Amino acid sequence: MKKLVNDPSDYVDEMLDGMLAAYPDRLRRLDGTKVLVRSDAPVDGKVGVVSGGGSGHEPTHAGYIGDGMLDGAAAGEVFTSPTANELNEMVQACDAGEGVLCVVKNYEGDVMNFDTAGEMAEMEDVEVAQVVVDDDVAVEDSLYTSGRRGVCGTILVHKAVGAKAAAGASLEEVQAVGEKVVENVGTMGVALTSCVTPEKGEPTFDLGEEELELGIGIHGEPGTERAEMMSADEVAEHLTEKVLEDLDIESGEEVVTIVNGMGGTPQSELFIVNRKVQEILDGKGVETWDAWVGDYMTSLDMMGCSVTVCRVDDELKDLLNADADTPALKR
Amino acid sequence: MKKLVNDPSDYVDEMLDGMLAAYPDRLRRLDGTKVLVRSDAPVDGKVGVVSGGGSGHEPTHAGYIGDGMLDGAAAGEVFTSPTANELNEMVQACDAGEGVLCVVKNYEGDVMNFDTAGEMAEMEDVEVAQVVVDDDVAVEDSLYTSGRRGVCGTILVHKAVGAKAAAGASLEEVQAVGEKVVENVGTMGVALTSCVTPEKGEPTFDLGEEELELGIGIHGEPGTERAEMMSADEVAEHLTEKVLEDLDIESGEEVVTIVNGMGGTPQSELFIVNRKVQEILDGKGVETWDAWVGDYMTSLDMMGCSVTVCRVDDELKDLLNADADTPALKR
Amino acid sequence: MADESVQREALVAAVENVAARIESEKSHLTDLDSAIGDADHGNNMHRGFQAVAEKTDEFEGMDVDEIVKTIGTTIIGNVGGAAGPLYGGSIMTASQELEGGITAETSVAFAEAYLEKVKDRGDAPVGAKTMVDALTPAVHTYKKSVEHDDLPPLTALAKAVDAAERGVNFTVPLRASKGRASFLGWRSVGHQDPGATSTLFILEEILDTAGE
Amino acid sequence: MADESVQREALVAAVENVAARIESEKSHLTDLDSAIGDADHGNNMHRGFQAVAEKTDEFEGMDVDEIVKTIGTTIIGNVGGAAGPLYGGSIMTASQELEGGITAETSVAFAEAYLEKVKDRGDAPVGAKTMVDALTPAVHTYKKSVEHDDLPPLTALAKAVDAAERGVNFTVPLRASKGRASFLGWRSVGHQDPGATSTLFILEEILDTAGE
Ligand SMILES: Nc1ncnc2c1ncn2[C@@H]1O[C@H](COP(=O)(O)OP(=O)(O)O)[C@@H](O)[C@H]1O
Ligand SMILES: Nc1ncnc2c1ncn2[C@@H]1O[C@H](COP(=O)(O)OP(=O)(O)O)[C@@H](O)[C@H]1O
Ligand SMILES: [Mg+2]
Ligand SMILES: [Mg+2]
Ligand SMILES: [Mg+2]
Ligand SMILES: [Mg+2]
Repeated sequence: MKKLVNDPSDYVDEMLDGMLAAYPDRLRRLDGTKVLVRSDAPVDGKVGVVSGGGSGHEPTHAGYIGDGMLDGAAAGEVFTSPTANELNEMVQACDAGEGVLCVVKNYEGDVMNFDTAGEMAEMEDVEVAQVVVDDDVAVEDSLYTSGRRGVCGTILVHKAVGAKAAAGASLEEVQAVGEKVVENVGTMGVALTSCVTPEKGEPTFDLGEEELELGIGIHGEPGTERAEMMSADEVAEHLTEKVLEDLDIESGEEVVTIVNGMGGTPQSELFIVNRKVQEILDGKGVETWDAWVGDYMTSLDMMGCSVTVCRVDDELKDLLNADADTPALKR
Repeated sequence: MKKLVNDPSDYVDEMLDGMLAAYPDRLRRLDGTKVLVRSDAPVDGKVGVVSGGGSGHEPTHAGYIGDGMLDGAAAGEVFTSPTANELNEMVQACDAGEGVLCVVKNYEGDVMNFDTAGEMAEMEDVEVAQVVVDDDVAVEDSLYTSGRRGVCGTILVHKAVGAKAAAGASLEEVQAVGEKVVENVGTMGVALTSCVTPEKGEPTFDLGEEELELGIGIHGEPGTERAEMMSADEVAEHLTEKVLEDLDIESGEEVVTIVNGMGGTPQSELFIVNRKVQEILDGKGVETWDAWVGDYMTSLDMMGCSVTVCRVDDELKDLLNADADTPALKR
Repeated sequence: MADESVQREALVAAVENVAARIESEKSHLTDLDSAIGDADHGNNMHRGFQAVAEKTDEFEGMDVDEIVKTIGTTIIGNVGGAAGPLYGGSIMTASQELEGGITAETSVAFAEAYLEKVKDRGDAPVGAKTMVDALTPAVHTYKKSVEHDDLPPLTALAKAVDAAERGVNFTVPLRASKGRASFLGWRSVGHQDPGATSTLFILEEILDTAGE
Repeated sequence: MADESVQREALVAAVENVAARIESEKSHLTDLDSAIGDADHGNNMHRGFQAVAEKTDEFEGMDVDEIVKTIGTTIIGNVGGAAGPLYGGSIMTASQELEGGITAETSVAFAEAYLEKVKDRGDAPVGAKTMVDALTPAVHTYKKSVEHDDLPPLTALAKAVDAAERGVNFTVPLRASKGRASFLGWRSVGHQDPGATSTLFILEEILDTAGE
């Protein structure tokens, strides 16, 4: 296993300690948990905004803690939702009396644990609301699935709801903004290699030299389809067309795009993909208001990328542009 | 070859187009070159600060173009210094009459091409100065080598000289600050895998499942020593001790550290390494004034990391903390 | 009906046996989850039952239902993922049925309540390729054997284990419609569900312990 | 001495032959550079000589020294890395010696100036495991053969090629003290220097062209 790791069962714990060592003034760890919060949480007079989920998606989640984004982030084991107990502790630590919004990615584990945590927190008189993100257009939302997965679009939700909360909005208003993003965002991903989890130490799936997986999530699970290796342009086309079609984006509309790296792919390749994504949008008369390129929501060391498109209006533009000061994202 | 790439010979060209598509307001490409400059270059009344070198180190170099850092960056082919002609065009485009500082990494190709470019630019009456960065402590600076390599410490030089120039200092003063960083910075790196260049399409060197390379540079070249796979803590110890010894850092001194990813290593592992680096410094009574963790100077998709330590005084602290607004680094 | 301290000892033995079994099947379960999920089910279950096994000292002096509840909350507090709330939450809720100790009657009530809660939490029907597919035939068989056929609980449990095994096999040819495997669409067909498998392992160990 | 247009044609032929040779040796050179450098020497040389080959149309009507100078500047403008300034800059500077055309005498002067410039730019002594190790014996042998032994240039060139080959072989057992290979320390011993190798290939093609 080619990893900078000690005992694999200490992976998340040591990662969090390393983050704290890097940002001692910004972050604080709740005793005995894998929850990080802003060092000044709860922030007086502000709705709390929290997120969380399995680890392995860095900088998600804790990298987005800070002014204008998250107040807290709970880290589960690699690719495993945090427990309801820890989520509950996080919610309580981030409540300043204005309530707490939980940004949840649509996985049954995450949803069930956040649900339970919400019930626990409400018993302690904390007002809790949820936004469930399900932006992955690869999976059909039908009777035959547990719905769509929450993937890279979650970052835009973090940014928008964080900015809304920072502006002093109510819990209901913050939640509404999150839902607006969810309604307007779509993502599709591709893997060129599987990832290796520290506990397993081997690739989650095998992929031949000349193959790739389309429609992957962010947990090293196989995708919806295996295909022959494609060029960067073909990949960009495949992902972008599928997302645009799903969102029904039309000429003249404004969007923000993310070309997101899965962890093992160098930035240079993401820019090569971004070039084509923007060419496609241009060709359709869709206007890119802002283009993000980088590792925002990863799958450990997986090679590959995802393309996210989100329709924006003036409110979302203001919120996405608003000040943010976190380890992984500054505006 | 597991890469998001079209024709490998278009790699750098398409990467630059993708960057421009992401930052159309910030960046501008000099016609017919692989040089990117600030869209408002040359900046009136300010010493120009430029850098450049082979591609494959993203976000270095163009990712650091912007307020408070670089005015221009020349991209060579992958791992190949840009030509003197293009470096000369960059220097001229970034000169507002106050002169231009070139930040050069110590490789014979880079040095020779920057030298020639400097001569060309001076013939056009541009005042040119250089800072040559050679922070890699793995290589002995002796008769038996062409000196030490310039690696991740270069980013601190970019930041410090960029801030100094933004503050209105003269070319000589800007250069002096660069040299101060160079005198106080050291770096040592390790590779867990080789990288794959798009043109070659295969690993530059072979490394067994249970091996790593110590003392690597950033061009996929083999390191100074091959060793058995180590734990994250052992790697951190090995790298940090070597750098501290070389710099002769003592208890009570203040430093900034960088745990830099080589491109293929996920952030979580960098934080695990950072944890140990800070533990070691703590144990020695060295005070970490600031700890950077991330992909700053990469080798395409190589797995591995480097540890940089730089002694700081009040001047350097101010400069490293000063505002910067670039795609890859904001302060 | 055995007295409380015998039941307590049996519970401790069951916990230890289940924990040991999960430990030895850890990578097997994770491999099953690699194929159609995210390669963590073995680790999740292992983490949970290790935590439970470490708590057995505290069981001394607790009532049986309290012990079972503690097992549930310990799983909730240590597992996470889908397995945490499904196993832990359902054990916790169903533990109420064991007030006054384990009898043939309360064990059936526990089993029914447990199944009910899993379905309630996870919203998975039979045939969605989840642990429900192992659990449902096991619980049905257990109830029928005890209540209608008047079989002794141990015999009924053996039949339930057999039923669970058929359930596990039944998951193989199905397309998943719940859980992570559902994201794979038709590609999930041909793979065995990890959660159904761990359910079977647990039942097997309970049977073994009860037989001793 | 042949007239200008014959020399021009010979230069074009040489350029084409060198470009073709470099193309066919591209991955060989890159492989050599993989072992002790950064795996780009083949691509660098290829990019440079492709660019030169595409310029041959412009040679029509140029003097020989101008043509050679253009070859040098084209390499400078297209190669980058260490090879760009070393090959390109030295060809450019040495081209001055060819004013008035290529004769036995001017070719020796060119060779000497070229070697001088490479050593000047790169600061590498003989034995540093660089192109200098192929170049030095080749230039020494050529000069001695022409000036002292009065051999015809073609024979002298053949001897020079032979000398260059020994130089290439000589680089194998050396520890590098210049160029990227020097970063490897003792690990560079046992590997052949890419730049010395490309120098040999170029000389071989010049010899072949001159022989025709
Ligand atoms: N909605 C659901 N209802 C019932 N069981 C489910 C549901 N979702 C998942 N499961 C079960 O959980 C198992 C996976 O557990 P685990 O891998 O520990 O969690 P996660 O899926 O969060 O990684 C599946 O094999 C399946 O049996
Ligand atoms: N200082 C030097 N003097 C002479 N030749 C050198 C020097 N440095 C490098 N070389 C030659 O250049 C070759 C490498 O060229 P190339 O790979 O194209 O450039 P780079 O080293 O910049 O990647 C080496 O094999 C060596 O022969
Ligand atoms: Mg999981
Ligand atoms: Mg090179
Ligand atoms: Mg799982
Ligand atoms: Mg090279």
